[in-house]
Amino acid sequence: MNGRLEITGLKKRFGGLTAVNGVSFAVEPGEVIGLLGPNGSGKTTVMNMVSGALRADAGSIRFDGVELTRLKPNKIAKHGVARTFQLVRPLPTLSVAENVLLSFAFGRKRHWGREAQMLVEEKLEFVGLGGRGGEEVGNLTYIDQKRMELARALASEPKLLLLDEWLAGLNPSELRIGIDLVRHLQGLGMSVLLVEHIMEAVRALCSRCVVMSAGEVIASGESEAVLKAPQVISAYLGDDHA
Amino acid sequence: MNSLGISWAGSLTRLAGGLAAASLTLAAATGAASAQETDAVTIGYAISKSGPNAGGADMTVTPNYELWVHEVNERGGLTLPDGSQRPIEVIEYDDRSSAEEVVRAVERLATQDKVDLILPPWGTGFNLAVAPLMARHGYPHLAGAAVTDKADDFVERWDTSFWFMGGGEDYTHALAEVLIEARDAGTINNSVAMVSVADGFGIDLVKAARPTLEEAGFEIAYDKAFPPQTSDFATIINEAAGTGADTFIAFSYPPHTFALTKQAQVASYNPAVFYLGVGAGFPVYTNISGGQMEGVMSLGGIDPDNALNAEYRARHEAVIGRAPDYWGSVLIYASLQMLEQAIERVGLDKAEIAKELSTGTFDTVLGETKLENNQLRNIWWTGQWQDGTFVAVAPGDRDGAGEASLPKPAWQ
Amino acid sequence: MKQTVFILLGLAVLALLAAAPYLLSDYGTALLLGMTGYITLATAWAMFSGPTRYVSLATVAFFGIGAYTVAVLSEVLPYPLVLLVAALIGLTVAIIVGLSTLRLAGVYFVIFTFGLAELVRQTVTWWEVNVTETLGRYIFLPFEGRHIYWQLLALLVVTLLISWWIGRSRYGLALKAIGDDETVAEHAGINVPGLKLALFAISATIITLVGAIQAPRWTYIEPSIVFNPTVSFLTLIMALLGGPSKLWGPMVGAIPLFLLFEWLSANFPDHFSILLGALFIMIVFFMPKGILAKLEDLRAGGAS
Amino acid sequence: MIENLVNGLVLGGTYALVAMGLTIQYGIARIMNLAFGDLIIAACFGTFVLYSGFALSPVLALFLIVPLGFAFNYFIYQIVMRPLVARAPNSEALEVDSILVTFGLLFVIQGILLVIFGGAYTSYSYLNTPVNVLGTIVAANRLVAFVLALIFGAGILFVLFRTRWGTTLRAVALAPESAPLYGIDVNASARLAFAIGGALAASGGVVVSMYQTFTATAGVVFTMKALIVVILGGKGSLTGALVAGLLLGVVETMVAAYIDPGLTLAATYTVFLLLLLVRPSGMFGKAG
Repeated sequence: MNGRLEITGLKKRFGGLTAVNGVSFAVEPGEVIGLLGPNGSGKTTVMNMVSGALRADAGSIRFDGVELTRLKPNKIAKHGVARTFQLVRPLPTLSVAENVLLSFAFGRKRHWGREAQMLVEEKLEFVGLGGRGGEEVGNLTYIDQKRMELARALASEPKLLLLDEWLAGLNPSELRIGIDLVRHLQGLGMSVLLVEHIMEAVRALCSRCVVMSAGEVIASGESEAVLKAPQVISAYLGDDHA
Repeated sequence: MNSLGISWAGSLTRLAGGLAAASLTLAAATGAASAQETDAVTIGYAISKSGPNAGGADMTVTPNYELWVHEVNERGGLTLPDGSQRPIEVIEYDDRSSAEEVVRAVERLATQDKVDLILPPWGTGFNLAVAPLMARHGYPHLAGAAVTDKADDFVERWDTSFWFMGGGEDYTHALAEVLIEARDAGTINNSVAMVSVADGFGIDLVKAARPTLEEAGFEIAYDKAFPPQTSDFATIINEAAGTGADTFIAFSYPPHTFALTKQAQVASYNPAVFYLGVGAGFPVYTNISGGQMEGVMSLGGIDPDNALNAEYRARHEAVIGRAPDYWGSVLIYASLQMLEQAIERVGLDKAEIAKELSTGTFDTVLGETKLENNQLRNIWWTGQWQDGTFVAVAPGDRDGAGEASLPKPAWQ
Repeated sequence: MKQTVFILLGLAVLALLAAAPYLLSDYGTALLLGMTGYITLATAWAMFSGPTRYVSLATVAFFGIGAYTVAVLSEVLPYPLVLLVAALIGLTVAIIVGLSTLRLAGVYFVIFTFGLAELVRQTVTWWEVNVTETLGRYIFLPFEGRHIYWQLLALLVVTLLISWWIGRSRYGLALKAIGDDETVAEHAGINVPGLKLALFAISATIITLVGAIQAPRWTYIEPSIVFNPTVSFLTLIMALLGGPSKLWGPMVGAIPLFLLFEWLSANFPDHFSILLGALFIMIVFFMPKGILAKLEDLRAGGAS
Repeated sequence: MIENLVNGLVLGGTYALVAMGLTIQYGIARIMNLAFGDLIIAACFGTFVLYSGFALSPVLALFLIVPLGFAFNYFIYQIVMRPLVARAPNSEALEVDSILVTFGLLFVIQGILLVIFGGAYTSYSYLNTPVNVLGTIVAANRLVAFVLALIFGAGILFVLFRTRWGTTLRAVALAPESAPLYGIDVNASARLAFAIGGALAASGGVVVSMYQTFTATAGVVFTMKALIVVILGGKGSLTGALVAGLLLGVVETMVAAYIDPGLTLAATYTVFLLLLLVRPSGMFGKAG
């Protein structure tokens, strides 16, 4: 039961559109799993439901033996699920360090004061922003903002991390750094659910993948096998290529 | 991590800077105020020049202050007991229709400007707000534009306060007198429709009117209050007309008084008695009613044969550029004349002035005037438009009273 | 060590301010009283509106509730109990209002709070006119200006302490985050609605108390006097002028504006409105982020 | 019942007329104009001067004062608002800035009126003649307001939805950020919209002065009523302002007739607050 995410029969409708239609899968403790699919297939909606930003119409999300389905995002964070956002969302009036400190202060274990400041520095160090806590977030480069956001997510000391296209928009050398960071997390025993378009990263990081199309899971299993499955290729490239 | 906590040093420096600037400003203000001529009598007042009270103050109070000061200074100033004359110098503040401002302005006049005399603000509430201060600093308080039934209590509490406009009961008793006479003459039926503005003035009057009318045997068929912001009276006039009452009473403020008149004309609502609140006695009412004010009744009124009053009205028009109203203006002006005469008799000692006002007899535009328990009782309570003049009709037994002419003629 | 010096300095300033009524004329005390009242209002307002950026015009609703409670109860209950009841009523109304409105944002919240103030005023008026039949109420409490000033000063100190404590606690950080991006704040583990509600309630309770404490000064209370919307507007302007996101910001805005108003209404009683308006436009043009931010900009500019 | 309905609609005509100007200024030009009511009052005084001083009928005064209102607002936008729009990083910042700066403008206009006209109640009588509408007697001057509201409402709706020019304005209202990509001069469009809104305020002032007593300080009452109608109708929705204005008139009349005239304003605010809670985007606003 330790840190297992289990999603069963998840559904979400927006008006007349069914965005997610009966999705089920699980993330085992310590596993990095990729959630793939073409644009509009419902990946981010699933992420939003797991993190509590959206409320599911039906189905259940259990994490660590706790039912998350009806909980608010702040409660979910306290149960050990943290996330980054598809487009970086730094808090502009807070310094880099304060952005990260926020999650320590309200995360799973609630750190504050001198101890928290040391933890913040540690996390900044970890993502490669050591010594830059006093800077304004607005002045950071894109990759550094992404790093900061990762540090902020990590600072709530999650057991499960949701990365929503965290690697998108990076150049090849930055991408390598990013992949190494995530791999490092896995080494620390953290589970990661990764929404990603960059196949290179998926192959490098994920042991298993879940592929969605039009709100439904069309394939799941070992990454290599899944990525070669005809229904996956057709979902990505259209039926002509199947 | 300095950005996290509040930087104490920086903040306190800034605070200290702010305080220093504040005290400098205070000092500057003090310096300016003390530089005044020594031979002038300083008279201060705070009045609503902006905000919702400005309309009332500008009609009834401020013009009379200006007129009186103008006249006194034209005569060479206030005459003192030794026959010497000293001009009046005015310090005026805008209270911005705020109770806190009016209180502070009066404190400023009393303790900072140290004026010789303070004239009161406009309105019942504001007069009560400044009453304790005026009393504490010993200034005679000639509450002009304040209608209250509790004047006796106030005089007991603040014995240097004087009340010039009577109370709700005075006005409603006088009105009931007129109504009873009309009913006995068979002019009106027993039914009354009554509306009032939901604010201190309206409530005071309507509260006094209910028992008075019931005692007089009238049945109140319609009795509603409306918010001061109301601008549309179509429904109210409809409902009142539907009751079949011959008497319509509105304890209203000028905007409502004007709108009620226009709506009654449009709806051809023409009750035998059409009694309105503040504003019906304003000179502008002639235009608003399209010249059809004949028979409309309201508070106040004048004796058209009183030469003193006619002369006052002419002077007001000459100096201020417009005529005074037919109710409060003359009372305010009379209170100032009393003040002037009291000074001529006892000098500028505030306690002496108060005593003189309380006990003396004065010649004013109202004729020979004497206060009863610090209150002016020599007031016309009810008036009616007759031939282009707002004639006083109650109390009917007083010299100069006109005869109420009922029923009111139809709107054309 | 440094902190002790500043605490001592702060206490000395406080002592001086407390002694001020003995050193100043009545008018000086009155100025301090009015100023302290507005500083407290602006600080309490900024406590909620500064970090969350919810522009509230409900200030006068709570201010009026406080004043009215005193008017109704001053002859019935002992004074400290009256204040307590006033605070409780303010708190209750704030919680009810907060629960229902804090999900509105931007201009909707602005208009809502203004509407709320008017609704409270209309309801009180209607109640007094039709149920109790006494619109004007008298308060004869034996307080002079200085007594009211001392109470306001004490309330101001408490307000500043609360504001300071929030600012350096984790909740201060959380509030800044909410002002930036509520979604991020929520995902960082912050109970956003709860925190906003708590803050709104604290701020409203303080505002209620300012109204309650100041009420005895006017002797006579009626809705048009205590629910005067100018109070809401002035509070907002003062806080914005100084800079609502800083502890001392509202104070730095309230003091000069208050003195300026006083100076204008005394020296230019006929042109007050024009000058006030013109000044206001200038402030928006030249100090959009408030005096404190302007000072900091200037200092930063000078240093570089 | 019909009588109250007619009275309510006629009363609501004024609200609608006044609110349409504000909703255009707010919806298209993005300026939350707190000085709106004071523009109305200025137009009231203008009409009063023309009528009592030059014996010019208020209906003719429309042809003088409405263009003046347009020109005045055109310049106000150019001088005061444009720099704010230019410097605002986002629409919220502009909202706050415009609230503050028009709050200042409110006092300037009010102060000028106070200096010229004093604080006294001003009123005159014009077209206060009964007209029979479906058996209900209403005042001709109020009927004029109602008819004008419908004419202006229909006219502007026609312009907005049937002309190229209107399409441009709507594009600016919907997406001020991307409108320039289509070659639209956002600044010119906003200035135009602001001026049209001001012209509507002026027309409202002319009409209102025919039957309502006004003082130099009464502007805020109009601003608040207009704001409520605008929010009720949905930000920037002209149809919304029209319908909400009429509806508000009917609600007030019904409450006055069947419940208590003392509760008309409380009822207004209750309806307003409830709608805000249930549907914050207003009756005709886009959700979200």
